[in-house]
Amino acid sequence: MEEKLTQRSVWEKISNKLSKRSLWMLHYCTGCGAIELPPTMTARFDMERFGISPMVTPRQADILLITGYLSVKTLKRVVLTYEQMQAPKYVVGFGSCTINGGMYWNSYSTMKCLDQYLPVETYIAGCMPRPEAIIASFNDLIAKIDRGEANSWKDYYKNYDFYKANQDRTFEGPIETYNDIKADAAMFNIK
Amino acid sequence: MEYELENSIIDKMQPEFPEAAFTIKKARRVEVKMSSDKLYNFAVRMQKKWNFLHLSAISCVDWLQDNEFELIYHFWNYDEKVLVMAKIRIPREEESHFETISNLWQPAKFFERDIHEMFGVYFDGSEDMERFILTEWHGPPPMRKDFITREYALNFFHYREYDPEWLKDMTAAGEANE
Amino acid sequence: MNTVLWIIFLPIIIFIIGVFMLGYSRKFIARIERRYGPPVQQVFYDIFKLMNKKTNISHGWMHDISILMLLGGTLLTLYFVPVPGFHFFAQYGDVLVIMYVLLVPALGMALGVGETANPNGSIGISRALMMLAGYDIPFFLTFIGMAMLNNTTSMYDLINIQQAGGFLGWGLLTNPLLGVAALIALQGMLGEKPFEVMVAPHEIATGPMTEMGGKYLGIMMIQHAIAVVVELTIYINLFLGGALNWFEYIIKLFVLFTVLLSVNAVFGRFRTDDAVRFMWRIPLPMAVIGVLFIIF
Amino acid sequence: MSKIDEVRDYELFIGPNHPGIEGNFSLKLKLLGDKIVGAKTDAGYLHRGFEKLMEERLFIQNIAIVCRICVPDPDPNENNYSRAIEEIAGIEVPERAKWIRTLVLELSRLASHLFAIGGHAATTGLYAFPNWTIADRDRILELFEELTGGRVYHIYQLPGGVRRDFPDGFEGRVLDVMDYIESRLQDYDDLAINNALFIKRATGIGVLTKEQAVSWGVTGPNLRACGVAADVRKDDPYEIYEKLEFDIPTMTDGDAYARMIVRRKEIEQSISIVRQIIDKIPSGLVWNKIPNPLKWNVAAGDAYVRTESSKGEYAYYMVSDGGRKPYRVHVRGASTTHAVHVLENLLVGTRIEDASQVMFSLDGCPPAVDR
Repeated sequence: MEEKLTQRSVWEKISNKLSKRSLWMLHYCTGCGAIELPPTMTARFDMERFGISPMVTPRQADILLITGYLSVKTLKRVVLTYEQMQAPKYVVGFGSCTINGGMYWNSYSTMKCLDQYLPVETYIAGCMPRPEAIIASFNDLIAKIDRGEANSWKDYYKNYDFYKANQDRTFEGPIETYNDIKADAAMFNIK
Repeated sequence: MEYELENSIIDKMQPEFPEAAFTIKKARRVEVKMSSDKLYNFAVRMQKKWNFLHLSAISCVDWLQDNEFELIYHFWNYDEKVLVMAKIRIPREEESHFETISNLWQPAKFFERDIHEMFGVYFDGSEDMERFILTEWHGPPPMRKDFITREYALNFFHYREYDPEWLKDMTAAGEANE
Repeated sequence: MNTVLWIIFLPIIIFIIGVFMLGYSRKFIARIERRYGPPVQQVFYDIFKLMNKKTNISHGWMHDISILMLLGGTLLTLYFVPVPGFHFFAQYGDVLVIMYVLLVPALGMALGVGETANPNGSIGISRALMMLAGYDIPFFLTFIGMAMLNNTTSMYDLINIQQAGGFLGWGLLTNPLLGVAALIALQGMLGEKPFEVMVAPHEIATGPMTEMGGKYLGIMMIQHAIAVVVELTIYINLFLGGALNWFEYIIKLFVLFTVLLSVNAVFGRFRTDDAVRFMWRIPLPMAVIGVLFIIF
Repeated sequence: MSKIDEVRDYELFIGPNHPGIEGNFSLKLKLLGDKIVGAKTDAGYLHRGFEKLMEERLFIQNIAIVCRICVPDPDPNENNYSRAIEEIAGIEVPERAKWIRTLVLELSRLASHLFAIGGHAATTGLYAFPNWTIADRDRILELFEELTGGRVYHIYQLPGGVRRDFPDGFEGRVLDVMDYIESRLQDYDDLAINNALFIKRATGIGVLTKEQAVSWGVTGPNLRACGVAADVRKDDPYEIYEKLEFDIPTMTDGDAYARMIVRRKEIEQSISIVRQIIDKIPSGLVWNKIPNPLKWNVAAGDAYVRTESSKGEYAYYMVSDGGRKPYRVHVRGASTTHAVHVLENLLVGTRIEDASQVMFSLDGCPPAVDR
């Protein structure tokens, strides 16, 4: 931890300070947790106070909020979506079902551990987490960005083989994604 | 008289299907068991003659020990306000076949497609028997009784190890109860 | 020397004003929606975040150039519009020049979005160009009307003429038909609801911006911030008597923007064809009649 | 198709990641210019295999998962499931429990309708309206939280009654919330329902005729917007709906605007029902004891139970073979018709601007389709 802090340059510190104030969340209801997002976004809880607002396309978004269980069919779309997002990008796992299957632990159709497929930045436990929990976890994420520790997105570039192997195993065959992750990592000099 | 309405419905239908077994389950619920080859005729009469305009659902039950699938058609009449459940049995095979009623009722399309995916019963004559929900599924039809979802899930998916001390007694108690 | 400083610093000043105006708009709309709303400087954070993205997916050189064309076109317009204390270019170019440079950003965007090959983007662009046909004709007619009324095509002269007449000399009061027509057209030009069809998140997922992310979207937001101020300034200069000092200028900007925002907040959006039909049915005849009044 | 049409003809995917899509769902549209000439729905993104999971769990355990089937309106699921068990096992429900169940069902309908009309207005770009309705819906969720302990999923209606009685002073708070929502209805009318632009956008969109609606198997508010006064609450009464006075609002136009109006009027009816319940509710037990649920063998038999949810007819077909777990539960989701082939049929001929409006005005519920 200490090592990381000293490695940050002054510019990086400033940029983390400012970037944390603007987080755009991809407007993708992947599971039943999506029902608690409208209250979080609208008048009652209003998460735009923290600079978090819903965004409609993956290109513009910073946060991929996985609102609950992912069926294998959705997981494929989520992986494609994640790869279209532009780094730095953060995956937030929402609800118990993203952590270890939750109440769908014996379902044949939903994946159990989100972090086998995508690098997860934060988890929100509960079924289903309340809007206050969503806001609290976003505040944790903001604090993490401020400290310069929210770097899990780099994992996807570094350990791409691991993630790719897990994805292929679940989809029972290699999937064609439109991004060449390794070439991207080399091009943008991500280490 | 109790079940006046239901009895009048049965009186209407019984003459045309003498071998079908009608029973009144409770108010507004009439059950009829018939052989599978009569069903299409019955469905045509239901819609055209007896004015059962709403097909509420088609359910399928897998009777593994009898080696049969049971199909249950739930018809609802908007005017007389009665639900008739027509039950038939078809043999259980690798890919069972049955005739479609989707040319009579549009909603049947969805239910038949669903039964095809979940049980592997093919409905001949339907326009569209493509996969709908399980397009990325590679296993057997999952709702068949011989498919055990727990085994499949435990083998196929990755689980996070979580085995704290305090949970052990509860897990043991639960397993003893199984 | 003074002019050179203005040329360098004007875009920066206008950009800062634009950022705060967009922040103000988000706050204002949030309050109507019974929300607290983001801080006023939120748009600045957004732009900084976007410019600071680590990966920026490009869709080819046309995509890159078009984004610069978008920003360049808007900056070009900015220099031709007189603001308090600076009208260097405004004396060379006039209303007619502004009419043409205003089209450059839209065309730039069309080129770039075409390159991304996203169907939502191309639908958005075709909608944007259709809207352009809707609002540009009434807006240009009001330009011409004001120029004919005052016998000058220079925007700087227009300001002076209006200021000489005092409050009653404002274009909006001397020629209310043209003023209102231009106000409606301005709503369309800014892409505020009900004329928001080209963005329409629920229909085409923000249209032209669908494939834009990182620095590309950042530049688009900078352009938007500047364009909002420029377009409002044109209206102020034509119909609200321009401004002689920055205090008056900013007050007028915010008041005018609030009027437009209040309409934005409580309406949905027109369909594309309805929007264009509305533009041709209400502001266009108003502008034509206004011009006819001036001619005869 | 002429040469120029071939050029303009293309495919557009709406969803699953798109703001104009309801839940996790997808539409494949075939477009000719702006016009939709073919539509195909693609569901299954939310498939969890509920029907299979239910076969592997005890009767009582399933209460916790049935409510997940329809997320915006979960209570009809619990009600259906509990009533199916009661019918098979022959369990009596105390009178007070029936009244409380009806109250919960109506509050859930209110919450779901507030969500639906907000979502519908948002598709036309009127974002202030969902902000208001969803915030007002939160007051109902707070009532739920007080009564059941859960905001969204309540797990409240068990076989034999409900889990617990009203907390102290709950009736008064329910009435307060009803008064509040009734006072807000005027604002809703001013902002959205009588908004000239919204009327312009919504009239004539996604028109269903009466005959089409019946033959396509449409149920619920969508059917009533076409002029058919069919409602499971009246036709096949359950709980205590026979003892309550309420109207079934109908419209004859069958377009998106008519569906909006029907929902708006049903909100009024639900408020009146809730007030009647609070007024007349009898006292007494709320739960008849059932055998130890861990060792409870429900008698063999089957039952088909129906509920009127806010989306339409909800039905469960349950088969028990005399074991501790249900042998088969078939869920007829309310949206199986109008979110799939009715939507496909209605989209053809409309313009791409209105695709998501048609979808939201039908108020389909993808999790109920996928299960």
